[in-house]
Amino acid sequence: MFRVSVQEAPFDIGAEFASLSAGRDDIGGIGCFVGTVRGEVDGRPLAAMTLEHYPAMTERALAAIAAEAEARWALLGGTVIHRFGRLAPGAPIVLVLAAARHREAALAATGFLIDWLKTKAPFWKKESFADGGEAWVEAKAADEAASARWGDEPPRCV
Amino acid sequence: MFRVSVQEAPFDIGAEFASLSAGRDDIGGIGCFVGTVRGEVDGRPLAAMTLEHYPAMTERALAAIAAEAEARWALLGGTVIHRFGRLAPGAPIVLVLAAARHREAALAATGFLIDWLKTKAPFWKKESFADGGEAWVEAKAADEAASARWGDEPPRCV
Amino acid sequence: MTSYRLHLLYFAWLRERIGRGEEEIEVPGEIATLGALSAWLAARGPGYASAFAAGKAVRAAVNQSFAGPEAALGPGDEVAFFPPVTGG
Amino acid sequence: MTSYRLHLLYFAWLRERIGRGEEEIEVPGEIATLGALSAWLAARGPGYASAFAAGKAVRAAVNQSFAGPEAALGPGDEVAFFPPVTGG
Repeated sequence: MFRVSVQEAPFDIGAEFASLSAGRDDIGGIGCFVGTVRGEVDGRPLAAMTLEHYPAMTERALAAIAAEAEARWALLGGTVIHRFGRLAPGAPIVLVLAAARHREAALAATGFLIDWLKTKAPFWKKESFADGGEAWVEAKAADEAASARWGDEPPRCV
Repeated sequence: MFRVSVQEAPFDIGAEFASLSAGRDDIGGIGCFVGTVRGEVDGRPLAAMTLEHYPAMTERALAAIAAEAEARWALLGGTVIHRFGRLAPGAPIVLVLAAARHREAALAATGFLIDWLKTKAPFWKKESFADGGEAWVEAKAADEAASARWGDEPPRCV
Repeated sequence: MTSYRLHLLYFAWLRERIGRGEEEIEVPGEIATLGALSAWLAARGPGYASAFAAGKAVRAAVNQSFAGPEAALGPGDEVAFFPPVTGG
Repeated sequence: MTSYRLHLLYFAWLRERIGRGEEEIEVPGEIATLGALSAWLAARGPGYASAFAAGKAVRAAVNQSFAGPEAALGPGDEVAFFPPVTGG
């Protein structure tokens, strides 16, 4: 089972590891990824990154991505936490944990989860630069390609 | 730069993440793997796993593995902690962290590090079963294959 | 064919161009798909025209599931329009 | 050729079979490689014979670096023998 959370507050990485593995001895490995806000974009200093999301859909989308990971690998549990709101440079944005008997499944599922989060979770990032400018982050072709290597169909425009 | 530690004591996963990213805003992603002691082997309950190592060589071997990861990927830092001594089922054995600007390098380096630790760090695991039996863990062909996909030469017998 | 009501949501730069994040709207009955709806919305005014301008990658969800232009719409549906997602 | 001293270390089941974890040893000068040393050690007694028995995968390090059978040895070297590693 996955724990999924969409939240404005920071997450506690150590507590999430502890909660995932508490009282268990069937786990052999836990893969993890933490994404953080970088302080500059192409050399232009960033003041903050603001994440907007689609509240009625977001948790459901994260749960669907987690369910897909559980269908593809024999996982013993996992965690997906995605933050929204205004985040300072250096702040953590997203946490993925995937536990399995063996490391191959744990690490593959970790990579899959973050790749699909990039293309299938309804979040939008806006960059607020130190010089006062603002810009919505554009989706990257590399992220679509990373997501597509797991076999999903590409998103369609209307 | 990597922090490398060979220790009997448990590690604090949250503190290691915090220490790796403290005061920085150039990191975009941190990949992580934690390996833990499973409570049974082919259905036979385990009382403990004891890790022996080669003290004069171990830290140097871990540093060499970390240096290889830094040569292969543009990492912004990382951590390798490997425990030794007698560990109970559920206990963490090894922690790998790899920080980079982008997730691809962080996750690839994490996978590389744990694969090479399995075949190139001088540790030997002994299983102590609940029924009183003991057995040295045998190296797995799958681990040699996982290590070899990163292009290392196979270890030679004397 | 009678008209029907939809609940519309806009996110990110679509929200900014249209000038609101959500609205209830009465849609002509012949607007039966997501593709037809986005074309119809584009003609509602300059903000909408800018949001749904040709060449812009606009994506959508119907009742909180991603959907393509041929997706069917019906009374009471929640329809969201947004740019390609950039989370993670 | 004169004999020379080596510092030997044994780990895991090699340590258990040989009955000690380390020893200082005087080696004949003609034993010039790791491969020759392991063959020479195997003839020292039943524990050594069992540790270095044919068919067993024994690996080694010279001065804390993994080394193969052709590795050269010299006075004062630290030589470790052990099974394939199983850490991680």
